[in-house]
Amino acid sequence: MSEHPADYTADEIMTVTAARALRDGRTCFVGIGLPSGAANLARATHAPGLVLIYESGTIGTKPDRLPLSIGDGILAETADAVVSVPEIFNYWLQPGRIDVGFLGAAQIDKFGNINTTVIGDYSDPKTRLPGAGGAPEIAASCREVIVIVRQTRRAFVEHVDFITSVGYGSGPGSRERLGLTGAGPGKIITDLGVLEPDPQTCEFTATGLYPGVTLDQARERTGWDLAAAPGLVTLPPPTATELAALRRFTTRAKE
Amino acid sequence: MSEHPADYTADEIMTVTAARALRDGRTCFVGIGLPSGAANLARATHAPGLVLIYESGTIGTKPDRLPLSIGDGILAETADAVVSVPEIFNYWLQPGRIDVGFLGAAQIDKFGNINTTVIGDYSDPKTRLPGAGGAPEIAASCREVIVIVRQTRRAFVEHVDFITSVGYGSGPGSRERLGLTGAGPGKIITDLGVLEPDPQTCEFTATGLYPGVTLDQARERTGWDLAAAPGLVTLPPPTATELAALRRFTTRAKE
Amino acid sequence: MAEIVPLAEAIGAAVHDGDAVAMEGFTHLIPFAAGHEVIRQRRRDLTLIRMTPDLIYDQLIGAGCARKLVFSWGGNPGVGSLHRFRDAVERSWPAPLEIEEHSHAGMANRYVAGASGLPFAMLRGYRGTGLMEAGGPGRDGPQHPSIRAVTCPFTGEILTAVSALNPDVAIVHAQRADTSGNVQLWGITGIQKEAVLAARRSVVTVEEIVPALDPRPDAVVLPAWTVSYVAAAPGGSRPSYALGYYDRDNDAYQAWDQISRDRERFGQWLDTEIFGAARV
Amino acid sequence: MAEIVPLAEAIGAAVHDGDAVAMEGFTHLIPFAAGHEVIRQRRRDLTLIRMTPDLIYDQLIGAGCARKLVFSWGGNPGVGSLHRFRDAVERSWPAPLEIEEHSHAGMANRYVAGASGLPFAMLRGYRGTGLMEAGGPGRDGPQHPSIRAVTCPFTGEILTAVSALNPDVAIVHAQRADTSGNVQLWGITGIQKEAVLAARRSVVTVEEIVPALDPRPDAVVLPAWTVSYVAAAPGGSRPSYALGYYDRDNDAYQAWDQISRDRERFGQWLDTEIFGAARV
Repeated sequence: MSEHPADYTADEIMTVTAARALRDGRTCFVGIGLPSGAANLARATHAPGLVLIYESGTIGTKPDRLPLSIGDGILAETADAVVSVPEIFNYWLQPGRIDVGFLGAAQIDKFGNINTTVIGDYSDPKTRLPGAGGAPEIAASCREVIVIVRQTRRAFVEHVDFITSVGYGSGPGSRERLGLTGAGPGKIITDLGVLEPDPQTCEFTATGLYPGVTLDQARERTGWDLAAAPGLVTLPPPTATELAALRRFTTRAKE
Repeated sequence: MSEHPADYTADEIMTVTAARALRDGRTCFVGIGLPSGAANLARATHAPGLVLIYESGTIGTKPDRLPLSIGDGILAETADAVVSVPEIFNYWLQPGRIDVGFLGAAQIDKFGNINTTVIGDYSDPKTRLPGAGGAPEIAASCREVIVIVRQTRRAFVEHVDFITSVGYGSGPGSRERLGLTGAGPGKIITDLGVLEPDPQTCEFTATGLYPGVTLDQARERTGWDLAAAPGLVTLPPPTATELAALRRFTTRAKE
Repeated sequence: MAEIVPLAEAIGAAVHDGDAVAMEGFTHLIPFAAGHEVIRQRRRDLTLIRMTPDLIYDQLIGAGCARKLVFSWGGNPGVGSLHRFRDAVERSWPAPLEIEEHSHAGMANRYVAGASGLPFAMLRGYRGTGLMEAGGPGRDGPQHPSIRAVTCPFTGEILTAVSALNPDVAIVHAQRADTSGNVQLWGITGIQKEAVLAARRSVVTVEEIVPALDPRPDAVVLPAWTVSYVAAAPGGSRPSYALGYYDRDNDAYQAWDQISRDRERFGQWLDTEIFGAARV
Repeated sequence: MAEIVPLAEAIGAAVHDGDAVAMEGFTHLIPFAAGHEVIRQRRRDLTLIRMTPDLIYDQLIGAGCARKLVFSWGGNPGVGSLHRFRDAVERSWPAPLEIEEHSHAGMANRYVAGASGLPFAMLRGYRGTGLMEAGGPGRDGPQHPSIRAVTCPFTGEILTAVSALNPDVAIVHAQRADTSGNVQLWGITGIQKEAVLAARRSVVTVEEIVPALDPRPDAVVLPAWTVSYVAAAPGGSRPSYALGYYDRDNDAYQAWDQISRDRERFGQWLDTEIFGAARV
């Protein structure tokens, strides 16, 4: 067993936890930032056959350093195939060929609906965020979605100000009624632990917490009445191997 | 002036007449057989900047011998661009980018409607022909269409047994009602001469006859009451230069 | 994830009686070796889907494998008729052949819809043609099963909708695969990518299996995880061609006109060239 | 047929006040030099269309060229906000900015429809999102101008229709053109082909003009007869990148965050870098 170093950052434990959620041989639609770090870490450790797909049209890409944008040259140069932007969405994402989609969020509600569009009123916004990008169709069509977001009361809200990407809509049956083909968000990975949807209600509940994090802390930072799932576990911290691999990537990205 | 050699075949004068109808710098959607010969002859003589496009996805192809199929390797190897079959139809043909489309016919009526599907009843055909291929959309979307077909009573009929590709439908206004964006067939080039649509009635009339061909001979071989256009001309025979260029192509094709 | 297996095993596993089978390759890279293996394994009641049936489907139809043909141009390119296809349509020999007929643009878009996970595609096409009805002009036939009108919700324009094609199995030929099963084809790449992505299962025959694929101009790559079976079949598209490997055998296309005109002569061809030939 | 002209002449001829302008390039090959020339020529009331506005539209918006923005993701990739864009949307500075907002899939398909001569495209998308309405949830806004429902005439399924994009002018950057004006770009080729084919006019800036284009893997070729103007602009996509020529200048993307935060500092940047710079 590897030892568990005590000093890791919140980003690092989030990235490692997300990487562990990716099984070998799966196909993964990756966004930039933490998702890209997690997917590349998984490929460098337990999932060498993980297929990384970026919305820039690069399929099966194998970068040896973390790209800083979703369209870096390294992604094209190491890809199995490079296709046009319409093709990546129409032939690859839309038919449900992709196992896992990774998303971030500015706001997320208890049903996993995501806002990356505006804080406040759409026509007179307090804060204008970047908007949708590829997220709505990733959320609709990937077989499963994993969301990575820091857990704060500002982000974890009862109702999002704008639904950019649909999670479970207004609860059980929503996705079916909307004709969304993917199963929806399976995990929200935060800097406190992991939330998963209750199989009955589709409400996100705490299923795992990092070492030293309490359920009360998690509740404190959640805008809805956060329940603990039966069998709530303490999640294992990053191993030395995982941290070393992750840090190799991030160091190279800065070179 | 080149001399006009007396011995040329019907195919040769048809091909040369069709080639002359192609202006330099135009884009031309080419089918196999006589159309391909005509387009390549035009490029080898008066229209070096003619852009040849084949439905196999080869754009701006410059074969030095006549291809025997629309998908010969020489077409891909000498093309400016090779695209997929959906792309050639959707991005290139459908929006009306192509100036001239060349079509053949098993039957053609006085409004230039073409049958290449069946002789006899569709569900119990006397003769099953190859069918539509790219023709219906070439007929609909090219800015102008040129038809090349030998003139016989069997081919030039009052009503075609099946409309595979629309000419002027049932007469003036039909194309507009059907939403067909191209202007329709501008010429039918036969082994007797050239027919063009009457600007008022859309009925094809004789506008040119080859040397030695009479209007009565043309009427004899036409299933509708063929009118002579005002100013019916005798068309010039192939020049020695044209014949030499054409024969260079056909010889190379057989090598 | 692609399994690399012998051709007979790939066809045995992927193609079943009654399946809808698309063998594609637009003039170039026609999967003849795979088609012959389907005949050899005596598959029956197939719905054969292909833009240009060509000699390959003339052979499958004549051999009695087909119940239905979905197509857009059924001739021997540059030569003339497909006689086995005509014999089936005109005289129901060796069995009646149901046909579902389109234009190239329509068939191409049906595959695009299939590959895109959409139930239909839309195009400017068919309007005013006899293809809009199943039975042609002057006949009260049923509506064409896979052509409808659709209205633009913005402009009110009427366009043509064609239903998606999602074959049970797509069979294509490519120049190369690597040892992981990633497939690469180049030159005229036609509709093969769409056919494979639209199908539930797929078989790709290749000229050769190489350690790694080097990038090439005008290449289409099908990642191994989109393909069911890869089988080496050198020369597998003859008498069609494989750019960079061998040319189209135009004489064989000419010769087919005589072989296929006559039922008996075709039968001899089947016995000698297909059933007499060793399994790949 | 493409005319090869200096950049200032190409922009002068192709881009007019009030035009709908699409500058495309998905992270790669962003046409910055051309965008700066549009600012320099002080074009006004433009409808700017672009999937990822990026720094290039932050600059055009801040410089007061835009009346409206049609887009799908408006951030500084890997860095954060586009501050000039936010200042326009949140505080109407330097002028109010109308926005028409989509997802990437929707924008990509709108270009595909435009390039295909169709009035709309269809996709599985937007359903259940606030994007379906112009004004977001809880607000009785008008219907989104370019999103509607469409029903499959075969299955009855409800899908999403988006209207075609046909910009007045498309502007893209490519690695090369030949002396006839044929354009070649490779690497991540994004949506550039569709943008050029959908537009009424086009300007392509290139790293270099070469005697002939050699075929390359993953290349898109735009034949000369599909392009209006070609202009040499070496380094014309900096701080974005041109594969095979130079890398993305990530520091410049970081630095933009500071430059663009402050109206005055942005004004200095405009004076020095755009209006102070010699015309190309």
